[in-house]
Amino acid sequence: MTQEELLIEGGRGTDLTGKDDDWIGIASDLPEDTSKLYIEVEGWEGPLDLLLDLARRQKVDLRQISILALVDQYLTYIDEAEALKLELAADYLVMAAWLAYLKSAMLLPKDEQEDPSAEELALRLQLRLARLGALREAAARLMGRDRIGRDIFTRGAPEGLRTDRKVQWTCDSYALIQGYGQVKARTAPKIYHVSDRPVMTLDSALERVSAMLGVTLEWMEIRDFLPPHAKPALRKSALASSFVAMLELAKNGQAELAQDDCYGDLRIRRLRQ
Amino acid sequence: MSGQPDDVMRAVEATLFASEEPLSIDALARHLGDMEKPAVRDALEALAEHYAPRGVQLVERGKRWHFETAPDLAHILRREREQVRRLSRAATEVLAIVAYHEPVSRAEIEAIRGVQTAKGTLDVLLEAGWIKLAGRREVPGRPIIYATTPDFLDHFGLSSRKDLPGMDELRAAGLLDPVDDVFQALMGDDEDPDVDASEEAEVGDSLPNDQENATDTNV
Amino acid sequence: MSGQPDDVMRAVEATLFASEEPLSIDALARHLGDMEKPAVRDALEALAEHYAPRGVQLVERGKRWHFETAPDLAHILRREREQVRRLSRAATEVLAIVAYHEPVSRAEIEAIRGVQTAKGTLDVLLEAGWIKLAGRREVPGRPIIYATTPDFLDHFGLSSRKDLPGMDELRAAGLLDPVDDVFQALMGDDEDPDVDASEEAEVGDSLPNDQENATDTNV
Repeated sequence: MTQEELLIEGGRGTDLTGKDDDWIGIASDLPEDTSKLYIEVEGWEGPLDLLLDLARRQKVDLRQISILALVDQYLTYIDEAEALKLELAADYLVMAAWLAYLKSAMLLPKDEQEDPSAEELALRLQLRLARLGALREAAARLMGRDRIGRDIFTRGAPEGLRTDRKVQWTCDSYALIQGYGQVKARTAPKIYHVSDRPVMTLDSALERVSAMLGVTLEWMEIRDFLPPHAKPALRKSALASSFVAMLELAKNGQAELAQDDCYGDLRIRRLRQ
Repeated sequence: MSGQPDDVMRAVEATLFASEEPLSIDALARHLGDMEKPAVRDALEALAEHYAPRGVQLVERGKRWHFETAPDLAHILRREREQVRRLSRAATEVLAIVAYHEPVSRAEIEAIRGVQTAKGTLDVLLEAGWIKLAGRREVPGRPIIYATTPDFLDHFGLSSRKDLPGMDELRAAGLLDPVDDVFQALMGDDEDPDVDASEEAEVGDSLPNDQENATDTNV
Repeated sequence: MSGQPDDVMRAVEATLFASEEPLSIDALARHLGDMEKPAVRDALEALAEHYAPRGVQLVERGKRWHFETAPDLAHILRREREQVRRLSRAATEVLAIVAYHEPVSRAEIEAIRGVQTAKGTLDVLLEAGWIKLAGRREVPGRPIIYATTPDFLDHFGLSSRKDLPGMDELRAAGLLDPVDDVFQALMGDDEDPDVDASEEAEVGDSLPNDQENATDTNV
């Protein structure tokens, strides 16, 4: 398509009535009482829709339309809307600005045009309109098909199908008896035994450590105080009690403690009084 | 009559098919644009004959006509699917309690189980046909009491409830061993002094089946 | 096929007559007690043939079968109070775009229409059961994509999307090029100052075809 072709047709009158003529689907309801132009604006499904409708008014194949005429029609339309101080949605104005740019580009000599060329932009617009137009036709044909509930009917009073799920429960006697056993076992009174564990009390540890410290002025290691043949449980208890006893003696000023490093040997020595 | 249907037959057929209720000849004639009634009647009879051997039939009931599924195929409309399901553990316990203690009320079942019993659990047992309502206990509140059914004995192969093993036999079988012992034995832990008894019972409660079965083979 | 119906045919016929919704071969086979699917298919085909000249017909819509009144009887049956959902013009267009281009994202729908789509428009179509969410497109932003449902095909009497009016012509004219191209174009195309760049680039993509088949688009 050449630029000359784009320019063939002059602007036709902008007919703003009967915009829904081509629409054979189900049209949206329009308010009737406001100004006519306003109704028109409300009725469009966006600027592309308006452009498509304007293009259709040229009564030629969408491929043959004059883009320049179309641009003029659109801009005239927007001007009129503005003259009536109607608020136009921003996207209509964006489209107007873009079309104005397109128009000025188209009027430039070809070699002064930027890339992409006006011709290319116009062609794209045309294709875009063709695409929307074709889809709209298809939509109308779709809506015009024989539709269930309007032209075609399914059975008015179907009996309906039902699948009743019947559960067949099963359980074996072992599970039954075991279940009972578990209930009984779970709820049977329980008897708790508290076992008497060997411990070294703090008092006896204090006594023991004091007594053993009394015989020497040398450093002694904590383990020296533990009963030599004790079982592990008693040994643990003795270690804890002896440690507390040592702290007690140190606090009372009867002994001093030393530990060279962390977790190192813990030593104790009687203080001379 | 197996030839091609004529226009009236097709119209009557479609109208009756789409109608939400049976239609009289009058109503059909009116609906079809004041058609002659005899023509409608003829069409109905031809259609009824045509449908006679089919899965759907055209029938007249109280002077009104409609399509319905052939009587011999009525079972198709409502199909039963059997589904075998194992009784849940809770339901098994409740069933066992009813069997050993019947008749019992729900409150008594809960007291024996030591846990609340969902309404659905008893429903399942009622649905299975293993327990039944056995009247009310004449105490304040008159609670419903439950007992087992002959189907219960049947399903479990018992000739009477006396066949259920007694407490001594349960004990001998190790089925009365406290669950916490079982648990400890399972865990190989006989030393831990700190675990609180109630916790152990709970843990025992939620033991998966395979572990329980494992202990059973030990006894 | 005008002979007597066999048992499978009768059962399939009765089941479909009684069903409140279209049934797939799978569902039919299952309902009829796990019947062999080829047997069900054979029965369906024989029934469809039998019913073809009648006032009621057996049709397949999106792999589901149901009986419906013959289209040529619409003038007799058409009901005064319209039972068909009225769609706004916007909803009609969006439905058509989803049907012809599926799956599509909302942005793609908007690119074709050149206008934003009100939230309620898609909701109406979703609620009607004619479109459904069909996952997300694996591109940045992971937009939700929409597709039509079997109910859509059913309502508009389409066996499959291939039956959409003008589908072949639109495709031949390059007017249904994959919308994925839009995205690639969108990523690469930053030249356009005003109008949605993706849209133009996409239209540009379909240039050669369009011109060859220019007349086809004006169906």
